[in-house]
Amino acid sequence: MITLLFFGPVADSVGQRRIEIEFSSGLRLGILRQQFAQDYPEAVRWVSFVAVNGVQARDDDIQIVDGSEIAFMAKFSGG
Amino acid sequence: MITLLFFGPVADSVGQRRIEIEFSSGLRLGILRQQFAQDYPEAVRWVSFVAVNGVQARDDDIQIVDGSEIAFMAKFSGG
Amino acid sequence: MKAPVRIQEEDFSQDDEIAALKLVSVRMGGIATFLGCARDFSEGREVSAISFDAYDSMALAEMNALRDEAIKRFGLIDARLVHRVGTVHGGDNIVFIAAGAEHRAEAFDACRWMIDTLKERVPIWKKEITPTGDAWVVPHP
Amino acid sequence: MKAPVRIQEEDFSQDDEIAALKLVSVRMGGIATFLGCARDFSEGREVSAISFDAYDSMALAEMNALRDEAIKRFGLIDARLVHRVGTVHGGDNIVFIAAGAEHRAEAFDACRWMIDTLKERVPIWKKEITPTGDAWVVPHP
Repeated sequence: MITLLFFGPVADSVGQRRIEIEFSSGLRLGILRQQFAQDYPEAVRWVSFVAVNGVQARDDDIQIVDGSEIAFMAKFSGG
Repeated sequence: MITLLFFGPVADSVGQRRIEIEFSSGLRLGILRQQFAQDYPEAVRWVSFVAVNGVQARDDDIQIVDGSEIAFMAKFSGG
Repeated sequence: MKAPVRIQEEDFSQDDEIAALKLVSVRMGGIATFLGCARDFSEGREVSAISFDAYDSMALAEMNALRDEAIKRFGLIDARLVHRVGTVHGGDNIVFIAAGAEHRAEAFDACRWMIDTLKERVPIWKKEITPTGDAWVVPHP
Repeated sequence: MKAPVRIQEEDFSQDDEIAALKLVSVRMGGIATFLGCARDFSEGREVSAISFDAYDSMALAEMNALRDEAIKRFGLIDARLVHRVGTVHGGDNIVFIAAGAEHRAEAFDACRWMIDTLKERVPIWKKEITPTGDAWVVPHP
């Protein structure tokens, strides 16, 4: 399983804080991104960063391993 | 009367924190300075600033009025 | 003793944080702190409350990395960072950062760098609750 | 409520000072503080205690003038300055400065300016008490 995590404005727009999806071998970040944009066209407008297992990831070619946590994140506004 | 005030290293060197002296008309800051340097040659080495009634005074021509408080001060080292 | 880096709902005490910071060494001559507070007004709008959401595990890791980097980069003796989540009201504390160094210049530079960098790197989001509705804050680039 | 500018023998609480500062306005978004502490070591010498002497009336007037100038110059909402006199030991608080502003940049700039300027303008003198004798501190130019 892969867990998609949403916070703040992204969570509000998606209407959920986490979604679990089936893992399929050969999964890359870019595929998850595209799927997310297709499923949540409103939410994706907020997204500025993606983190894979708590580390920011910019490369769509990153291979996603089973059990990963992918966070789609808006610009940070803490502090 | 004129009150001379000493603090910190100047007070330690003079051996007193205040000295009262007679007022004489026409008294100027320069005269007090000279007198102090003559009476306390050790203490005067510490002195970097003079204040007249709580305000720094650099001009030796300043006229001293009766009842004034003159502070002979070392470089500040607070904070 | 509380951890030097924390994300928490409850308020914190500056006295406690400073006491914990000082325990590290009596060679600390200067401590610079920054306290961010909730304002009742933001860019012309009245704000009733501010609500914070965080990606807790990542935010904590980033804040710890910030602390390590600040200590190394500015030669600090120690540093602490606390950020609140949940809902706060006008005047309430939001974030506290303390930098302790031998001398004040490093403490000031490090404290400022930590709050500036926290805003850039730490996954926390702020929503302003106003009489006319709620709005997530989008930082200016 | 304690005065915003004080010279005193007793210790102070950051929590109390910050609470007093915040009372002025809920429009204060950033508070920068500086806390100066006694170190047990100075320029290679072990220091057992530090003793402070002040020209109280002039020092208080200069600190009040500093506060007024900082508020005006940096657009602060408020500021507080407390300096201890008498004898303090390693780790003890010496001086506390807090600057509250709408935004953090002004708060940091003002806090730093106040401690830098306090050292230049306020008639207070420091004596280091060491195992090998006492020495008044002469600041480097």
